[in-house]
Amino acid sequence: MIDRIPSGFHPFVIPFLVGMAFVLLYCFGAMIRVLYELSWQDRKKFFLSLLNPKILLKDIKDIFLNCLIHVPLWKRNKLFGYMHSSIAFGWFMIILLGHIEVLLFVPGRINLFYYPIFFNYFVAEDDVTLRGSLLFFLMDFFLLLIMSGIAIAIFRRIKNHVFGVKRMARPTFLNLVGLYSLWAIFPLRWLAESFTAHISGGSFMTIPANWLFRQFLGNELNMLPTWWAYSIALCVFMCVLPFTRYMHIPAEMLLIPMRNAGLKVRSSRKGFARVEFFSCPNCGVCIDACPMTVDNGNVKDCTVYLTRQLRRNNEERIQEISDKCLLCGKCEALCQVGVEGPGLRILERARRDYTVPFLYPAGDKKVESRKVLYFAGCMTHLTPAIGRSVEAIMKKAGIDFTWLDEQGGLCCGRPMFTAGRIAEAKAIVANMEKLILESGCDTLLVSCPICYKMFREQYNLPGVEIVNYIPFINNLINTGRIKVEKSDICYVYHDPCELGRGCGMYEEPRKLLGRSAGIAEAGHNREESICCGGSLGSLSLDFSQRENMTKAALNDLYTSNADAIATACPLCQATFARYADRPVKDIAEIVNNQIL
Amino acid sequence: MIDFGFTLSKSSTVDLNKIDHSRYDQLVKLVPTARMCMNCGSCGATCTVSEYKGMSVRKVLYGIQRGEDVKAMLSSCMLCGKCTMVCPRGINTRNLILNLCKLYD
Amino acid sequence: MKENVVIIGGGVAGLEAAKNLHRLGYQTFLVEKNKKLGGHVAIWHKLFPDMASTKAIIKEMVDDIKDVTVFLDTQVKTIESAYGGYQIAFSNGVNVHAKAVLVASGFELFEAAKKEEYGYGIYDHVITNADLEAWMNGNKDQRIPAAPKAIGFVHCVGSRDLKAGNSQCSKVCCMTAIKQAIEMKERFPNAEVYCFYMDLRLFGKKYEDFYINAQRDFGIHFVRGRVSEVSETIDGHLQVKAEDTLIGRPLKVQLDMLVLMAGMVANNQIKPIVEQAKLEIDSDGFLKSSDNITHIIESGRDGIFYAGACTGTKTVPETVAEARAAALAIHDYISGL
Amino acid sequence: MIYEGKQKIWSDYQKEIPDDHWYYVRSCIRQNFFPASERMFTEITQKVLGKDVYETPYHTTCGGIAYHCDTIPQETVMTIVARQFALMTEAGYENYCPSCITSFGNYAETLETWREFPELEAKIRENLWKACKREFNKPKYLAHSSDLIYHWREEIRKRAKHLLINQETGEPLRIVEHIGCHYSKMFPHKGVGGAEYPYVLAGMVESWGGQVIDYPERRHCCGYGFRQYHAKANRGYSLSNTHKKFESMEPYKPDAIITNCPGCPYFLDRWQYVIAEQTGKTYGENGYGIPVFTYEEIAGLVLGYDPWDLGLQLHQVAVEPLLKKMGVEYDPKAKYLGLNKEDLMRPEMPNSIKCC
Repeated sequence: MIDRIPSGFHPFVIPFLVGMAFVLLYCFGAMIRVLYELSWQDRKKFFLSLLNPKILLKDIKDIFLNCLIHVPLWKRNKLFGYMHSSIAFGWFMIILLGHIEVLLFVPGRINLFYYPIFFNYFVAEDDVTLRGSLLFFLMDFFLLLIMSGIAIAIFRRIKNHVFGVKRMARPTFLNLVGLYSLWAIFPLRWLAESFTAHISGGSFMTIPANWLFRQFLGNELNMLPTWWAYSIALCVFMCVLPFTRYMHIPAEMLLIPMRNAGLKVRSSRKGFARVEFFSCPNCGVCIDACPMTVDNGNVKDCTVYLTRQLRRNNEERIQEISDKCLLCGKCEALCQVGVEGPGLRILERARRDYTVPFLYPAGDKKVESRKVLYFAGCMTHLTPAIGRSVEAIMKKAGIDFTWLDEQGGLCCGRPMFTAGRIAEAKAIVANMEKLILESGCDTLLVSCPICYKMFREQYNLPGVEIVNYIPFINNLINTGRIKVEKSDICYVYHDPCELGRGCGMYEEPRKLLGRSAGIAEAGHNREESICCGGSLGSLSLDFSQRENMTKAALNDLYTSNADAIATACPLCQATFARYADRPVKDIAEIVNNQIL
Repeated sequence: MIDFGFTLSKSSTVDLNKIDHSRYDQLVKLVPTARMCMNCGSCGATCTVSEYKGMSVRKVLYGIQRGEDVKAMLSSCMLCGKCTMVCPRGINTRNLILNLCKLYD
Repeated sequence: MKENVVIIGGGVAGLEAAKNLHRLGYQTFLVEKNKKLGGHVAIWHKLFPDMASTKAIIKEMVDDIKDVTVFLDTQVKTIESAYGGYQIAFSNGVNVHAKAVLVASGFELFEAAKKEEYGYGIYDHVITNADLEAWMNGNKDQRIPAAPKAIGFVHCVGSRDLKAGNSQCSKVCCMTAIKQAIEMKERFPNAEVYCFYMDLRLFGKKYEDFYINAQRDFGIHFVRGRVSEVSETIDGHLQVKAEDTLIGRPLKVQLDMLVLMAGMVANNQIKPIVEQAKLEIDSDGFLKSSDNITHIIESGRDGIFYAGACTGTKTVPETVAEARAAALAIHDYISGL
Repeated sequence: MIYEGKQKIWSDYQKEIPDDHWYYVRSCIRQNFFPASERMFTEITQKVLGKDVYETPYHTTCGGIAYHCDTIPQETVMTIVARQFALMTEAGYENYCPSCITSFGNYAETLETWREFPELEAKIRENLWKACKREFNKPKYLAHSSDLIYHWREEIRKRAKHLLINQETGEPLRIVEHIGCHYSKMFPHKGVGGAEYPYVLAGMVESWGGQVIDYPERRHCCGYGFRQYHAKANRGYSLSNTHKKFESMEPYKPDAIITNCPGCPYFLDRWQYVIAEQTGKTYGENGYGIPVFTYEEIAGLVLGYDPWDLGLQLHQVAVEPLLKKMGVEYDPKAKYLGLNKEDLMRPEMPNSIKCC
């Protein structure tokens, strides 16, 4: 393998160099901006994490597994995973092998940036070696891999449902330019290498093509134009990259180390959030995940559109998208990149100015408690069976027990928090903390998962154990304080968003329900559970707009053919009961009826 | 000015021609369901805060149409959403409150 | 040919009963004091809840009784019991011996001028529900401004008003007010429309939907409080006062026109018939039925039956249903069942 | 405004007023407020029209003020009323004419109550007998003294020296008529023209050449309201009532107000001064107020009596602008001379409302 062009240069590399320079400069600038936007604590944390070998190793591993191999995608859908990893990993390998080739055969050219990319044009094959053949084989192999991925991608554009992804975000014009240029790069490279193969050599993809083309096209004439085209395609792709979803490629490489460093979103627009919304690959998984998109409604209010509008600073749409969301968290649970749809929206809501201040209305309230203080929460007052069942179970188990809010509700602050009024929510929290700490309890028992999540995440109650009623009751059974009999009614369990995705509690309720009744699973369960549609998370969704969402969630529960529906959230219960064709019960109620 | 020991007292009459409707008009644009209130009072009856501060979405919504000062009620709302749950007309009461909290100067 | 039956009143009750009695084979005589059939419905423009055209309804009903003997511009002069039936003399000189008589004399619209404080007949822009329907039917009315900016509807004018001598609810006015409010809002989209009500009595099929539409789609304002007085301002507007009972404060507003929902009151023009036929008057001034649950159409006198608003305030569908029931009851009576 | 519509209502509310032989009773407070008014009534009826109008010094209060201030029970009021009827019966009259609107309302209410509850009447007769050994016949006719002036309005017109016509422009003067609440609001059929569109004063104004103003708050109380004025703490409420009326009549630019109640002219007159002092606002032309008159004062002016003999110098709001418009000649220097031409001294002038 020898240098064919003495100067080691041809003008067709210029487009590539321009594109490459642009994209590198842009990404470097963007990174500086993001780092500048971080708080100094976060910045320090990030830089220190890069010095920590353990975290650094994890960064590399995660980038390799996520960005190149796309492991989470493989888990979700094999074809989808193959498509992405074939292109990403294949391309990575071609670049890597290109560098190896240069190093091996023309080490003097390694300082030329473009050499590995256009290697086959600049060299001539003087003799066939095993090493060279192997490299050429690998190059052709990975090119084939990529092209198979692109073939799938093209097929997917036409037939979406094959991949289990029904809907994708509508691509913008630049996204289409990026997409078509990306698709063009590899076939063009193959053509260029094929037209050059009689000089540079090649393998199973390029040599036969070279032979074939010689029969009717002639190679010499086409050689340069295809190299030009290849370079231009690269240039186009790289020039549009910052303005398209392909920005997720560099952004994710920053997102992973930042997340590993323990950074959190603190604003919906700056710093870490910026990396997050640029990391969104626009795959559209969130569209199918979103409970609002039933009957193709509200598609443009999914997280993929939030990230898109955040990139564009489209204030009106950002507000609309942020206010509509139910905050069920399913998009985040299913997101390959981990874009925090609900979190970004809450922060976005927090940017609003309220001219009427919040003044905590119940500051004078006092409670004297025995050991266990039970907090039912506002919504439970509209589904009194839950509170009464919890009370009955506690009495039967002989628990020393006091209601915090038997007569009237007191809000935990979660609805205020999700509305983005963080300081106001904190005022509620502070008052409630005082009330609970002064009550003299040592356990705070919570039956509403909305409140439970708030207590877990936002409250500081030293000396008070915060427990959800499900594990608490399970424990009562475990310790023999109550005994339950299994009924012959079969319930399908609906995972409430706040308990499942919100608190990660999936198996405990099933265990408890399974002890007192038959249990079935919905079509979508656990982290894929569909929101009941009643969520307080949404600010702007009207009652009439939620009906279809509730019905869709119910239909998914009906696929289990269960006799009744069980849940562990007063809001889910009240919402489902409105339209359900079978009883909807809270687990506490079911357990209470089955106590021996 | 002579001090007579008494002065003209303020009229309690609601003069619909003199009331500034702009806040209500803005509100119904943002929350169209606000128009559907039939003053049943379910919201006030279920309200978590009503026992402390007499809060009622009905009173807030009606009050702004009659030129009353409803800021104190708005200030006390914890957004818990019980009113939304009980409203028979499906009025998005939380959004109504949130938007009103923004519409005051 | 079978026996003679006389129907007094050519409104929807009389028309519907005449059709059915004629089909049952009776020699039916329909007397109407006016020159036109159709009663109050004929002067109306559209009927809720389907916004049906009264023209079409009355035309169909009149077409259905082509073969019935109709005396227009005619009144009952005398009625007396004779030979197991009634001998009736009409003002047109005709005498009929009828086996059965159906009183379908309907109601009278409350005379809105009696509520002096509303200024009907005194202020330039105060009209009644009937005036508005007539205007919508194409009659010119100077009292209705070309482009009103604020329109008011006063519910319960003469209804639920002991001082006006009517304790009864007229049933249809709440819905009529909402219907007319919507119709006015459709004609004058920039007008503010206010309905002053004591209670909204929207009991019928789809009535509540109308109310929701009026609020949600038309932005019609509902003020809970009875209008206490109306005055005319120097520039010809109407100043309307009421108590806003939902907020417990007096309320006033200037309007460009005011529509009074005059209610239904008992028809006093049938007093002579009532006396001659020895019929009973109920405490509300309407004719007294045998009972008010299962025998509303029976008078308690052999051979005399009632249908429609002569026994109390009724909607059109109720009236039509009673008329059919009355026709069947007469058939049963004559057949000796 | 459709005048024919009002005429129809007026025709519905006419009452029978006998042409002669009236037993006349004075008001408790009118003689202090507008001392010449009742004097002018007897002057016009007895001297000018030659009617038999009888008065007795034994007449006392009818109890109306105490009744409306909730200080005495109704039975007591009725017994007082019964005594007045006894005096009438003793004098040989059966047509009763009170000068006070509240008395008129009180008598009407008492008679209506007795009609409705005859046992109560029997009890009152017993009370009266126990108290002062008197018996009485109920009056055959009850008419307020303004009803009588209304009844004789055309006769006054025939003798008129001045009409309610602006002498400079020839236009009718714009007159606000204000009826005392107790005249017909309780029993519309007892008042001429009913309660909504009373005709008693409007008839006089029309007959004497003026034009009646119908303004939105015409039904509103003058603001007296007994309790509302008598307790100082409530006086702001009384004042606000009057203020509301003036705000409502202001756009019509009234030349004068005519009233038929003891309290109304007083409050409409004096509160104009208080409103002016408190808000700086006056409702008449050129910083003056709107002059307020009793119907007897207007009748006296129409018949050509000297304004100072009519006691018009006792008004707070200057009457001179109206006198000028009507073409009534008067001596400004004589304004503050007493009956014996003694100088009563010019009162202190207010700051905010123009007076003469």
